[in-house]
Amino acid sequence: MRKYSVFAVAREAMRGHRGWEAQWTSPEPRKEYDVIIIGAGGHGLGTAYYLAKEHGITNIAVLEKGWLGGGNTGRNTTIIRSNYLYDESAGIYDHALKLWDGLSQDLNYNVMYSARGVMMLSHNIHDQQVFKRHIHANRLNGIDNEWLTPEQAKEFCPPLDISRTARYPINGAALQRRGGTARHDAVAWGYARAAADRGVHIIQNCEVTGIRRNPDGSVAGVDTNRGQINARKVGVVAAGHTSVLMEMAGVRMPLVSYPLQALVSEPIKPIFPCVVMSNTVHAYISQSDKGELVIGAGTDQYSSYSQTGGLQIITHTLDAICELFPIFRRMKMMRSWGGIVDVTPDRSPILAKTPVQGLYVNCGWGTGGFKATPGSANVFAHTIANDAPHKINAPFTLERFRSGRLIDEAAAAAVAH
Amino acid sequence: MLLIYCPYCEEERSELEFRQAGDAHIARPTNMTEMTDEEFEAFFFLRDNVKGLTFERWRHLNGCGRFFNAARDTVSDKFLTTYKAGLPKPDLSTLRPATEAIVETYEATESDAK
Amino acid sequence: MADLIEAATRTLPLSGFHGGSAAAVLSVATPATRISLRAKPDAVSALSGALGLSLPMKAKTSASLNGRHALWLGPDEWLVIDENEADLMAAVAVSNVLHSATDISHRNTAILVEGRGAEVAVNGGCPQDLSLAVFPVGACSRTVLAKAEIVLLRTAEDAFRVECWRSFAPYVSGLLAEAAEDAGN
Amino acid sequence: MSGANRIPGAGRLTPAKTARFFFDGKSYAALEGDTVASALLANGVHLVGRSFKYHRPRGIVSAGAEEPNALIGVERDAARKQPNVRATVQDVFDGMKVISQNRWPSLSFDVGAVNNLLAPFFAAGFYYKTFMWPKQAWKHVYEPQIRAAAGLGVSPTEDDTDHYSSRYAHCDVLVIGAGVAGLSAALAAAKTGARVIICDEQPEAGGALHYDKSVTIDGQDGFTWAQATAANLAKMDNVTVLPRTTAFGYYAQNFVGLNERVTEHLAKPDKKLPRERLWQVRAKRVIIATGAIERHMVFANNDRPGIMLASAARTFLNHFGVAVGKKVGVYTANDSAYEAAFDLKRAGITVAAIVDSREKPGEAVLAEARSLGIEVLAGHGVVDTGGKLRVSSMSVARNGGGSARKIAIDALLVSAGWTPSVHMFSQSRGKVAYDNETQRFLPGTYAQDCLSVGACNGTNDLQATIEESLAAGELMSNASGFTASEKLALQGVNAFSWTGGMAGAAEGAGADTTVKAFIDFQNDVCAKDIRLAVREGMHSIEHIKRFTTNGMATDQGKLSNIHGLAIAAETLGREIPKVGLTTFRAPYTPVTFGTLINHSRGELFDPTRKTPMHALEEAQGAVFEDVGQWKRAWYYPRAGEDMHQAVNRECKTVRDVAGIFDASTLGKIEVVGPDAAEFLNLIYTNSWDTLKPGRCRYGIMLREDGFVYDDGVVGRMAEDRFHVTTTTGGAARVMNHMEDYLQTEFPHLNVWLTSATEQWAVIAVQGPKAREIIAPLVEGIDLSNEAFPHMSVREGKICGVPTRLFRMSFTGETGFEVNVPADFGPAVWAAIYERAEALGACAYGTETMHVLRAEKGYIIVGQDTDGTVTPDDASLGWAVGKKKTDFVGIRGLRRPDLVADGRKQLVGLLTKDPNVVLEEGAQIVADPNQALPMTMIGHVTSAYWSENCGRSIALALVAGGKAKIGQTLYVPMPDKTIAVEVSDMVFFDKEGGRING
Repeated sequence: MRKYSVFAVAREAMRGHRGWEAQWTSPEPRKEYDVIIIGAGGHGLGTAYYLAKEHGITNIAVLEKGWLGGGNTGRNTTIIRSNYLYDESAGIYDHALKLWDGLSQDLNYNVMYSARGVMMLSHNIHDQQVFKRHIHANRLNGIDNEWLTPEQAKEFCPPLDISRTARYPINGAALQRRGGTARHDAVAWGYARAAADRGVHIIQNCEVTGIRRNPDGSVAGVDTNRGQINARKVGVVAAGHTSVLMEMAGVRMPLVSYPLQALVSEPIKPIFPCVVMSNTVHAYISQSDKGELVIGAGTDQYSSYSQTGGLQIITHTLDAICELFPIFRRMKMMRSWGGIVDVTPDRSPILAKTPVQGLYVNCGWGTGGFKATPGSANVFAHTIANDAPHKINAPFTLERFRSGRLIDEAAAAAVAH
Repeated sequence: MLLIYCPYCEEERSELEFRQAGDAHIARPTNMTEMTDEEFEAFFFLRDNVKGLTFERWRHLNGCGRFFNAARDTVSDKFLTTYKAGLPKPDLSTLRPATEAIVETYEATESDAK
Repeated sequence: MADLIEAATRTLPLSGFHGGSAAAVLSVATPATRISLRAKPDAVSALSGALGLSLPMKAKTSASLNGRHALWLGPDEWLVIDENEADLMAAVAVSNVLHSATDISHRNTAILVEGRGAEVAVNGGCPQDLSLAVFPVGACSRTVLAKAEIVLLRTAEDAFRVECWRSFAPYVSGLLAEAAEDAGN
Repeated sequence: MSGANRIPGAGRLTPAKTARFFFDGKSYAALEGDTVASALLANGVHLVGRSFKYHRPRGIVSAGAEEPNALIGVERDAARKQPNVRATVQDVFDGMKVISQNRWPSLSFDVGAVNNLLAPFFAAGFYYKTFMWPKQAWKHVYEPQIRAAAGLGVSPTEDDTDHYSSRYAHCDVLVIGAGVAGLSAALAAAKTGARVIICDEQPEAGGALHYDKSVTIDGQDGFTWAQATAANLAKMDNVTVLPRTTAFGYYAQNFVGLNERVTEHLAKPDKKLPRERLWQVRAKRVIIATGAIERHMVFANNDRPGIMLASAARTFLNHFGVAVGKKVGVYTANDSAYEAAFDLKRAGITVAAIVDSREKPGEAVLAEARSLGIEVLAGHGVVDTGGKLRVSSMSVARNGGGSARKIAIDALLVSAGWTPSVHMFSQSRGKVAYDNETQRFLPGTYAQDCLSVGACNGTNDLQATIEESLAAGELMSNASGFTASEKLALQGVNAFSWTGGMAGAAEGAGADTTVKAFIDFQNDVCAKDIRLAVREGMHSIEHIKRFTTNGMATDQGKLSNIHGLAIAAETLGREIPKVGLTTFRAPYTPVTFGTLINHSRGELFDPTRKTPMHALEEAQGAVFEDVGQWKRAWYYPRAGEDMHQAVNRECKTVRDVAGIFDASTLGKIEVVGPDAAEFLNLIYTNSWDTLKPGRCRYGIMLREDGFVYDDGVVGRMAEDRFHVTTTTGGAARVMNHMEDYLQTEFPHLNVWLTSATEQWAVIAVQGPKAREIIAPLVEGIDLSNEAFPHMSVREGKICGVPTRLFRMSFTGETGFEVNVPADFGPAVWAAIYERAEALGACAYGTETMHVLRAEKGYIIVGQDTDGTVTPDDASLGWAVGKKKTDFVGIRGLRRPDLVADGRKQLVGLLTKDPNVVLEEGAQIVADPNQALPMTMIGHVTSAYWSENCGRSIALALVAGGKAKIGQTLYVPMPDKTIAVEVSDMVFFDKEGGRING
């Protein structure tokens, strides 16, 4: 495949851009592959890419029910950070962060990873205790995360209201400077192009309807709306729909799928230089390169596969945004949308082998999967190639719910006392 | 914002008055201490997470305060029925009117975008 | 020592509060005694006798007599209010039937919303259908007013009593004040 | 004169009512009722903005909400600057300041326009292919430049001083749109007696009647009929008519969000009026009557100022009395544009030619054109246009090639046909179906209780629309039990029925990949970009949209989506329905954040909960902290004291004398019934059967998974009555947790729960002189140690009012917690405070409370535990009833990892240097000299300077902590490593004698 570069762009500009090749093709599925990945989002396409690049496995099909990158990859608010508390979480998210830095060059596709900094606001003593715990743990894990005073927070993000008269005044913030955003579609497309270039088949509009098993119980392949496709290894990477697919193999999952909404404002000239999150008032916000304020809302309270949610979720999010950034009250919501997130009891993902030989699962990222994309894909590829987890994802088993060895990032944030 | 029929208030009310409370018909075993780790895992952590008809609990928190059960389609988010806590699962055949088309979702629409 | 004791005075939440607009006048209700009464159906008649008021058995209904109100809140739950500050705990104690009564006189406070815009004002934060056909005089319900829980009682076609927990009173009255202002528009 | 292009006698505005406004600093005249667009056009101003990417000069394309180009800034004052306003929907008011956007230094000379020359480089998605080298340059060079170039208007920089409001409303029938269809439907519904709400985004009802002057209804001029009908509806008690109100979102179960713009059109609005109002409507039935939107033609350089939709030109003429040019051309594929030419011609404007891409235009319009002497070039296309800041010519050629003829014009009216507005239908999750014959998407399968009528339903004919709408109005009312007493009938007549229409690239768009034939004006997406996307493998319409950004601008593709789809389909060689349609999402048009949040700002953002004694504490100098929604007194600094000094004094005073503390925020639940003790046995790890009335016990509550959920002291008031306390933050969720188990798992128990948190004001009096302080105030309770030992509760009176008096302590001192009915709290506090002060005691806040309890090793759930801690981990194993066969969490506690060795356990830490206070959250290691990443074995949960111990103290969760007591561990900080010794958790009064004093 021809390399992308400024010279290639210039050359094509001279001839009306007639020379660009398809970034990926749409092949007919073969009868059999070495590995089938179900789900062509960033994690699934990335898994195929790393299987091909690092493990020499290229006879791979990535099956996608709709269009590639159309799930949560293309619906999220693109926040990237790695300042998680537990060693296990920090391990996988920082693995991802290191891969983000250099991903454009690796894929020869500008994914626009922008380390503009992610700032998490502290509103009370309890927040401060929790953030300090994160900062100290991160530091000893070699992960950047620093405490800012309210004044420093305002300097980093000028639209922020730090007045003491706010309903929930800010008493500081935790800043990860390496955190930031990336262009979500480009991540899916970049992985798709790079994987296709290495021979991976990306088969869109191909819905898996069953998982086939050998008499010994091991995986034999899948049934799809485009026929039976065989493979001895199948990886399920279908955020939101994991339970449905795993049920086809008789595996019941510790997951619940919730609607998650997000919205963008009309585009404006640059005013918001970083990413800001607040758990206390429930809001996160950044500004896209196109100028829109990108705002993430919370999940609805009920399980759903509808990819829509209630207006009250949006209004509560905007309450919080406007409380933190009163200057945005006259801004306008231009578009809102929804995705489906699958959530585990401890809010940490599952990247693991399953009780079914040859069946692997990567799920449970909740609202935060995008940031992990390269790291998750990289270690999941390792897990599939070696039929054994990488040491980074070894703790993220299915069995931890039985034993009680949870990785409870949510509990660690605890509750106000 | 859903509209939910409370079987105790005998009226449809805004979702704002309710809190969802997870899956219905998962009885807490009376012999808790005799359960195996696998059984406890299945009881407390594993969920069907149905795409389609699901049975779930709601509490009319800012209303009559009662927990009750609902049968809802997780694809359309439509309620098929709600019923008081303690009642058995209603008969499915009476719940889904044969004439009612399965609702097309955005997702279906988007998946059609080939 | 008792003679040394100066009896403590009451400090009411929202003391002296008045507000709203010409369309929806807001005021704070006078102090009242209140109990949260819980009982199963078989105890209702004895409790009704003890209170001198038929506890309503139908959702969203209330009974009122001489300043005493019994509001259906749930199938085994009533909010009983006595505007004459009678001792309601003592009243139900003599019923001799299985029940639970808890004094919540000081937990709740009430804001009165009155005027042609009363309905619109309450609908500024309450998602229920408050039209007279659906929420007639005497109707009552626990519900929400934006981010606070309230108990709503329609006392007249153009009047509501809004009960809330005392610490929510500034929020509830503040929201009603803005909504009452808008109700006049 | 309100503009040189205003035609005397034309339009519906009143010439005498004038207003002046400023556009980029220059003053212009307008009429009341003008939009900014009509007023600018009246003054001959076509150039109003610059495009997003190429900074091309742009004018006004439409006369409505679909406007992609004419975005302006409106400034009322420094705090009320509004970016990205569509000039076509913003009314002019006197003194208004309008500024153009996305240009520098000026609209007519914009440096950014150099992008237009570099356009060959800026093909769709070019940025994915470059800006990657060197790596750091993306962040520091490329991205900042891209960001600076992007965006349109400028964000406000001050806090909005306007206010907004909210209303929930219910109705039997909600009608969206007040054109012919919506008014007819509302009329029919209203006559049945049903509750009706009808809304329309425009200031006046009428919809298409704004421009279509040929319509009569029941013999009355159409627009006049619309105003009369709307006025009649407004008079009916069962009808609410909402002008200037956009239905922006259609949610589950007929929940529709409406955005009413109340004051945006007024020069000096009454300050009491909200700027906008959010309506959240729950409708039993919804009638969607949203009409259709005209599409532009896609051809080379179709974006010059002066090129606009034919229906827009009609609106400007027939409603606003404004001629959009003196010599206009028309380029169409559809009959409707002819009527624009007819109207303009009759108004005395020269129509240079009608260029019709069809070989056979509709016969009726063709005949009328001939009779008016308008040249019609059928089977022709406009292949290019000329002009810099306004169109000056069109080049016309025969379809299929041949030489082009250049015709001088100063405006070009275009129409490719009409797109039914299925936005609301689609948002309701109805599925659209493609109608091959008319090449449009129409409502197909319904998902909710709604009905589409009129143009949005594909109904073209006027009379058919009326009849369909009347029938719908009646039908939808029937659903709520209302019936019509008489059948309504209306007779509508219009001039022409229309045929034709096309989607996609017209003749003149060029088949190649260099011609700029715009589809999405605002985002500068051309036909060639769609083709490029397809060539690059983007075969899904969603990929094409995202790759080209077609339809992603503020107009969300109202003009462009169908064109983009058709071009994609053509390029792919597929039929349009096979390519699919992107999803319609809320909002229909952008909605102000302020409207969506309405009252929820400042004090009303979230309830601020204050205890009954708050005002007194404030007067006593308290500084408050936020704990959930509560404000709690944090410390009480005296003159000259900082927090540290105040807390040290308070700590010392409590242990030396006594202190009083406001504990009102603790959750309280009254548990009443004969089975109350049995219920608590199931909810708590402890056993409650043995607790005698009048005694108290500290209880631990777990989640089913075995981790500590909450804790608190429970007093038994009577055999069948318990006074349960919870943590402040836990009050609501503990209540819910208990109700859940009671109603769902243990419904056989005769017990009821009532939240009593706010019934009681709670005043803790702690310290050696606690008894002495309260004794004179208490009646009917023997306070002696023997009669009233630690962990007891009595009922009696204090200060003459009823009290539940607890003998308990969270300080390790002799202590009482005085519960009085909340209204008495301030007076009782004042009385106790007076006694306390006289004896040398003081008020203390939460910070001192934290220090004192830490000195005693008492934990705070949520600070010293974090949801992964078992009772054993917290040294609370003693509170777990060993003989119990069931309680919530009993099984979870026994899981392998919860009983494994090496769990993190709560212990004390003593810094080797007693003057060093650890930082809460600091991590603990065994070997401080290891390389990163270090192996961390725990963290500091609580750390304070203890004035009473004369040194720092800390609590920490440490792996295998209890076995490490006496060992030295390390806390590595950025600047130093702190050595600590692991200790037990009690730092003060280890024997515990003081509590029984």
